[in-house]
Amino acid sequence: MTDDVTDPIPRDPSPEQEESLFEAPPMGEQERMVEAILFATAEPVTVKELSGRMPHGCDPAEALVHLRKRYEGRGVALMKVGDAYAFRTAPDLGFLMQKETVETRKLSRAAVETLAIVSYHQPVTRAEIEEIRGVSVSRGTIDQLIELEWIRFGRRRMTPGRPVTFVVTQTFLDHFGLESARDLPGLKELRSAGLLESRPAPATGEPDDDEDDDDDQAEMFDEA
Amino acid sequence: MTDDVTDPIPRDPSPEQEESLFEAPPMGEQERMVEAILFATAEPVTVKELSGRMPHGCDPAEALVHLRKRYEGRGVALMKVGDAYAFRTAPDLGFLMQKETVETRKLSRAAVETLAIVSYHQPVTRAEIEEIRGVSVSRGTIDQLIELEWIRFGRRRMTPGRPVTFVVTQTFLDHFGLESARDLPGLKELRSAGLLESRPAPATGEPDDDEDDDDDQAEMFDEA
Amino acid sequence: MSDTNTDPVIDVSDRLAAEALIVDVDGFEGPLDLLLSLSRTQKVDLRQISVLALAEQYLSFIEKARDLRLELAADYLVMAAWLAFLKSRLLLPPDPTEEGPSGEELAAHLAFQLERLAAMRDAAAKLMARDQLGRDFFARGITEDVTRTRRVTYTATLLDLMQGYARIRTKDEFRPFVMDRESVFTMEEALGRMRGLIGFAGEWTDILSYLPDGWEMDPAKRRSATASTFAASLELAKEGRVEIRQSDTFAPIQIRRKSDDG
Repeated sequence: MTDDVTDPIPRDPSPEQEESLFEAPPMGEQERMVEAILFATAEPVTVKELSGRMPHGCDPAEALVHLRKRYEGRGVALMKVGDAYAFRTAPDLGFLMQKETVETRKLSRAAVETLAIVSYHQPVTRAEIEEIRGVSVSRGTIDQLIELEWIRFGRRRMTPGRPVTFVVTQTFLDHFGLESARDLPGLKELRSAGLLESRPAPATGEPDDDEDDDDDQAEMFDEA
Repeated sequence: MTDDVTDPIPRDPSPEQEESLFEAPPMGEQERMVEAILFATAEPVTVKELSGRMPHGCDPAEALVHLRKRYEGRGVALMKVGDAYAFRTAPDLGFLMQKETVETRKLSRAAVETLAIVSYHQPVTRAEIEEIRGVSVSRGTIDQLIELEWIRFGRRRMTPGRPVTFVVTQTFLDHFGLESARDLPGLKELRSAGLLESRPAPATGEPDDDEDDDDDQAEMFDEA
Repeated sequence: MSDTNTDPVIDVSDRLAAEALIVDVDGFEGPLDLLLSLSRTQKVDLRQISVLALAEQYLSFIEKARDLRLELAADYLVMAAWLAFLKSRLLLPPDPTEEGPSGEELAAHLAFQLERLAAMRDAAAKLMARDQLGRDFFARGITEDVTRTRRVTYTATLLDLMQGYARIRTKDEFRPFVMDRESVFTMEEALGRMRGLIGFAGEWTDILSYLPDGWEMDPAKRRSATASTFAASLELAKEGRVEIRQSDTFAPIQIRRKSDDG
């Protein structure tokens, strides 16, 4: 027993040495692999998916760092979208792509505002959206945003009636070139101005969801 | 050796340059443009198309040369497809575009029975298999067993129509741990092992498999 | 003269105002939207807005709409009533005995709502002004699908194999007929064939004409088919479905359908 421990010359291969039989490819190779995988698809790919497709022992997260640097200033850029990555053409070259431009259905003012409210206030209930806009939200507006895969159902609010909430999706982030919802323009300013709060109306005495809201927003945005 | 960029002596403007109102973007920019166009276009792009989409005075052919060099040894390569260009996955990384999941399934009853008949009666024609099973044998079943490399085509039977016969393979023997198909227990043994109901075989004049089979199998295995 | 001249002028301006109002009311998304729009006329930061002035603007707007007999949605009227109440609270000195929030609190909340709505409008505009996928930046055009090859390996054990064989062989033992020769036409088959054909045989027909195609030439096949067809004829005669006759020894055997009334 003690011999084994104190023996200065390791005779048997250690578990690590055995594992190294299947050594991961060099980082340069891993970078190439990530590059190939991301080039092959139009959808953002998560680190987990990359791991699953690359040989055992690869570290796609590190390869992504190298790759991102490599594409800095190029005609295509490596973008982070939520917890996934995708190559996208550099925005300053959009003028070359008239042929590729997809005519998107023009969103109504109601839809654009609802989308903004969901993205800045998420998770947000329909009642809260209506309270902010001061009008009822038509079913079609929500449907359209869900169909575009820009918003989806979030967790139910733990308040009476357990209302559903809405949150934005990875597709939304991808579409607007956002790494995360925290990168929404002017988010910090709006927060510090208290404009993302859902204050109760003083007269009504209606039970409002504000406390929950604050919790959710804290969860969502305070992590960073 | 001086190159164009560091050349201290300004060269005379060519007639083309004088003509064009707007100077062509620097080659680095042109390379970015070609990169973005090739990345985003849904099919390979010709030099002519590139010219048409890039600002006046650009030289996409030269940009392509630079770009091709830049992508040498990368995870994607700039390939010429006919007289057009496109990015493609580096040939050595094609394996990343495949995801193999192995699923083990139990062989269907039809396949097991067909296999059993081939192993006990080889070489056997399809018509004979059908005769023994009492139902027709689907092409899929035979194909599956051939694909599994458990049966293969034997010699054609020297009877009218010269039907093909099927025999079992070495892979089959290995899989089932048999030295030869002759090691398979006969009907009597199956019966005594409780695998058959102990009912006397009807006097249909059916030859006991052993003798007949021996002949055929001799034919089959003595070759090896 | 002057009277008659001035009246139509007022009428015209009123009508124009009314038309503008119709358009405006239609263009607003509810009272809050209208309030926000009215607040812009104060040309101050929304934080320094005079809610009292705003309430008065709104109420006069609603009054005008009523004078012009415009149909106003209920929520515009609810807001008008609420703003009238707010106005009175803001104008009257606070009554300490009165319960509920003060006019200032109510005004502050309204101001907050307006500011929040304005902020969201602004945010929406900024969002839509961002570079967008498929408009300003683009995804990969030529995509390569990941081919999901699902390799299925099949397994069977020796026991499966033997049991499978045993199953077939056991089944054989219960089968009354085994088609174990290529040139055997079973009575079952003959019966099946004749049952299908006999309906048409109103006239006496040689049973040999019932032999299946391709069985007439090869002697072994012909023998088997003849025997089974004959046996099947007897079976059908026994069932009372055909009549059968032979004029002489070795003469052709003929059958015909037994007529229903016969």
